[in-house]
Amino acid sequence: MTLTVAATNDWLRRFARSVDDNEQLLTDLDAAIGDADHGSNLRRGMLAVVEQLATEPAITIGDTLRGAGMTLISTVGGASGVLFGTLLLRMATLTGERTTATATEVIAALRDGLEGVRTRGHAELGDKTMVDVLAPTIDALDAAVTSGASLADAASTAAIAAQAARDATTALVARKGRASYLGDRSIGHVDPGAASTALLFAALAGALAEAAAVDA
Amino acid sequence: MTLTVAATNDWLRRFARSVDDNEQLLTDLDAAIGDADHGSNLRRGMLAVVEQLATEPAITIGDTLRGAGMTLISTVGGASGVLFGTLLLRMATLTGERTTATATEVIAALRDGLEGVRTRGHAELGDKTMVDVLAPTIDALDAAVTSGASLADAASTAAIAAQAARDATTALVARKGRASYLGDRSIGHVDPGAASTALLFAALAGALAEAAAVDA
Amino acid sequence: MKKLISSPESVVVDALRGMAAAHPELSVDLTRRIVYRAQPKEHGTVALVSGGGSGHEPLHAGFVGFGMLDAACAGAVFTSPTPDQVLAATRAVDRGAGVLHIVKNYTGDVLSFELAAELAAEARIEVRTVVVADDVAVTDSLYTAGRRGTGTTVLLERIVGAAAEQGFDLDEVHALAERIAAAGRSMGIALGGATVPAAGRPTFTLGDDEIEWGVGIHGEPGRERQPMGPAPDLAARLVQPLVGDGLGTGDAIVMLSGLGATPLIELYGMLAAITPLLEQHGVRPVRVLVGDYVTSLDMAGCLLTVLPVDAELLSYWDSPVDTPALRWGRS
Amino acid sequence: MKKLISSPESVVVDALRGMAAAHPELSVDLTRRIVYRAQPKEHGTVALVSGGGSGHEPLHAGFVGFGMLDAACAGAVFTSPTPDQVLAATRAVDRGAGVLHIVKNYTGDVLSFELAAELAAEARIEVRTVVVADDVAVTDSLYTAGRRGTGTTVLLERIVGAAAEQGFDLDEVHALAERIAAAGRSMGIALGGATVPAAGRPTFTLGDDEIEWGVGIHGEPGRERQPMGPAPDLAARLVQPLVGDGLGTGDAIVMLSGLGATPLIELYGMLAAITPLLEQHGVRPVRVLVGDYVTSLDMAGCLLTVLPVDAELLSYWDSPVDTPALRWGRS
Ligand SMILES: Nc1ncnc2c1ncn2[C@@H]1O[C@H](COP(=O)(O)OP(=O)(O)O)[C@@H](O)[C@H]1O
Ligand SMILES: Nc1ncnc2c1ncn2[C@@H]1O[C@H](COP(=O)(O)OP(=O)(O)O)[C@@H](O)[C@H]1O
Ligand SMILES: [Mg+2]
Ligand SMILES: [Mg+2]
Ligand SMILES: [Mg+2]
Ligand SMILES: [Mg+2]
Repeated sequence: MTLTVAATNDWLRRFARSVDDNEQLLTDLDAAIGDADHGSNLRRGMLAVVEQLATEPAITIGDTLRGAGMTLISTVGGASGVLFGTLLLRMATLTGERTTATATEVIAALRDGLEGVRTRGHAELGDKTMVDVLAPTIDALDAAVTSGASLADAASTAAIAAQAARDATTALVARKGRASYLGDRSIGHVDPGAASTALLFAALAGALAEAAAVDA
Repeated sequence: MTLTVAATNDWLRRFARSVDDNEQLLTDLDAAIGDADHGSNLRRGMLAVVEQLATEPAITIGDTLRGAGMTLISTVGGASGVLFGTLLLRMATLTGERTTATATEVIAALRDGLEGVRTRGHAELGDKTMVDVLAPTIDALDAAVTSGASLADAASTAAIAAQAARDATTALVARKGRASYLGDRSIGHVDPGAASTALLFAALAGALAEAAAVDA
Repeated sequence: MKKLISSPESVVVDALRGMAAAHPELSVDLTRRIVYRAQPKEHGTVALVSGGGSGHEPLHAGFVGFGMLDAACAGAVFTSPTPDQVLAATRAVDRGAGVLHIVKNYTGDVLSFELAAELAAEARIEVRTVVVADDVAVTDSLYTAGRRGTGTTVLLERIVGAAAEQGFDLDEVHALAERIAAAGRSMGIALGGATVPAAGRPTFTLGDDEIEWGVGIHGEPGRERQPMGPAPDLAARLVQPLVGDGLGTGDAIVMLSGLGATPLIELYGMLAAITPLLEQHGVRPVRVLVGDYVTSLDMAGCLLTVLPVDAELLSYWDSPVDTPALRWGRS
Repeated sequence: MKKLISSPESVVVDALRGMAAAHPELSVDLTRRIVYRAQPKEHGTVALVSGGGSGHEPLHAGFVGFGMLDAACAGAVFTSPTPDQVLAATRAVDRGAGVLHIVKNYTGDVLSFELAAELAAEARIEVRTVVVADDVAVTDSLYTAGRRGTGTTVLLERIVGAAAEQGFDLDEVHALAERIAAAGRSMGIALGGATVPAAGRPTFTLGDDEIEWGVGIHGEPGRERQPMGPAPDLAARLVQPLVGDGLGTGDAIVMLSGLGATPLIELYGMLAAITPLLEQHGVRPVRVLVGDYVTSLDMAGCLLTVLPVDAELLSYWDSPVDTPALRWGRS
């Protein structure tokens, strides 16, 4: 199976809904080690994305992701706005004019997105940021696809890996973003961007599972 | 028996001690219907009076009371500073060059002091101010002396009357001073200036009882 | 109680020491707790003295300087200054043309300034007094100590200060002051009580859904406990009593002061809700002050003051002023 | 949560509407949330753009005006503005001589201004950026996002704003800005957390005997929870880290800012405790600002900023400035 434009739309909509449902949780995580705005930041951005998907539907995966990325950058503010935006913009470049993308293409796009996030934010693995979910989750997706799973199944494996990776940020000392100011006091808390990134992969798994069910 | 310079000193010292002991109470009363400063106001003033009694002892009752009145006016601030000061200044004028004052002279001096408080503050009986303790207490002192009690005994009767008068302010609506801004909400609280005035008469009773005991 | 202080006893003098450190253009008498201009005004001009309890900063010492006050007497927290202080300030600033006492209408303040004025008269200093009583929350003036003096004091000090600087004589200065005192109106709300350092506890506590409506600036409870509401609703509860109290129309100076613990972002948001309501009632805010001008220690809440003005008053308002808390137009 | 607001969503725009109502000398773009001078500066002079999360008022919009900023971009509460906003502001204020971006060192702000600068370069607008990172509470710069930008921002905007007004070119303006950013130091303490409207709860809560030492301005906990103490003790805990961080000696501009819920009387008292300590270390406060300049919503506490200056910097500082929150010397 492949990622279609419809599934891409569904992915973003599901992510938006899940951010909306988890706004308070994300904000509470950010209150503990940041500035208590991650939930409202991302909610604002994803509401704008959903609005845009409805009013300016795109016909390629690239344009869909580019529109979403630009909207995040121009509506979220905060570190996460530019970084999530960069992730999607870089994915858009790689998926380009396609209306469907194979598992390999999706993985390559995600890797390139991750590279963009790293270049902008200078975060290393272990710095307690969204990178700590992005990197292992993409690896898990890749591994599952390599070992023969369908894209939908691989995405659901990846979503579980994302949750584990999110939880694993609890033990880390933050070295980037606002939480880094806390030093050792950042230990014991989940990174808010890690939590929202886990939601992003759960939404992807959900969208692909639904697409697979419709296909079958 | 008469009021001596020593007893006048003792009266003021006892009042100071009792204000010090009751500072929090007076401030709490003022917090309820005023601005939470009556205890600290009066304490500041009476500490200065005690200091002055020690460093600049006067040889007449008039000078003792005048010194205390001036000190209250110049150190207390607030409505009570000028009013208690006026009470003592007017008493000083009437006791003048005397070194002892008879019961009748003390009563006349107190009445003149009350008159001074009324002229400055324009408070009527029932306005829920120190006047509501001053007036009935002086009447009680006068009645006791008229019916033959010694000054010391009359003062202790008056001190009890003062407590009753203080408590009776609870039911009144304030019409002067800060508490008046509360209108009906001032009902149910003792007037702070009424409470400190009751302490003033308790101190007088104490000083005169001690003087009588020493005399006997 | 949690405050950035050394001790409840030293809080006023400590703050005055801080003022002296921050403002070399002021001269601070720490013993008498009086703040003067370091550069006294010219001989033959009327001087302005105000003062009151501490805890209302920047009122009054923050308004000492060119175009406003000549001296401010600081009382203990929420306690009027003593007559001695007022007399000393009056003597010091008199430049032979008399002194205007600007008094907020509280029994203690009125008594202190009254006594000081009597003593000044004996020393042959001409004193006139204006009593500001602008707080419309107090309605039964007959059955109270009268209205409280709040925000109009600042606007009066500024406008009358300008006139004094321009050489008005004492009668003229006094007449102008009375005119402003009569025209200004204020109304305040609190989201919480104030904690007097010596008392150590808030003067009152409110539930999360309650406000005190019609508070003064001494931590006392207001006219009524009311439910909390959104800004436009609170704005209406501030504006309505002013309008219902014969507030003039036309051009006006508007001051929205925080009471000490209210962030500027909230004050600006409130102002946005207030101005259209004023305009509906024919009041056009032509000059606006937003920030902490008259405070009540750490009280959360705000105080709205409106003063209708004509071109003349506005020209005094706009003339140069140079004080720690109000400054413009002077190079 | 009890705040004078309409709704958590509208709080920033409401405040901007209030600014527009209060300050006709500003021009407020409510859609993009950018505050400009109503009267743009002359062609051929360098323009200054800053911005950041809201909740720090008067920073930044309160410092737009003659002698300081040309535009300020308001983000959501505690959230950096978006690159679009910064780009729009940059385009609007460029007078052909380039634009200086003044950025507080927070990841989101740095990223937004960086992106905006890249886009501005494509539009052939010369942009230089200065990042303020003056908060000495952050020590392990290597293991963090670097020091946070706080109070030095205000002093920098003022001094560099003066130089821009006097016709410095972009390189000179930028060099001056870097010099100030390198010299300024800040340290803050909090007596309580800040309540972000959308979150509805304080970011942290403290016991009556606790403070957060080394807080930033976003409601985040500080470097360490410490016992509360009297003012002179707290003053030492503010001054010591500055001195221990290579703070220069000699003449200095000192700013003691309240964090939003701290009354002026406490700030002045703290200043009285701070100045002798600075003097002991050879720092002479020649200009002092006391009040709310950089805030953190309704946080109780204060932020101390010290910037050593020479005669040249001082002359820029003293030159005319005319903004809502800082004003002097202009008639
Ligand atoms: N340099 C960085 N690289 C990658 N991710 C980062 C970086 N800085 C912050 N983040 C992510 O952004 C999240 C915070 O986002 P958000 O709260 O919306 O923005 P802000 O920190 O500006 O308030 C963090 O939890 C972290 O996952
Ligand atoms: N006009 C008045 N006449 C008589 N007593 C008054 C008057 N106004 C106030 N008082 C007394 O003063 C007391 C308050 O004193 P205090 O708290 O020290 O001064 P302030 O009210 O200025 O804070 C009141 O409780 C009342 O008894
Ligand atoms: Mg955040
Ligand atoms: Mg009182
Ligand atoms: Mg008082
Ligand atoms: Mg943020």
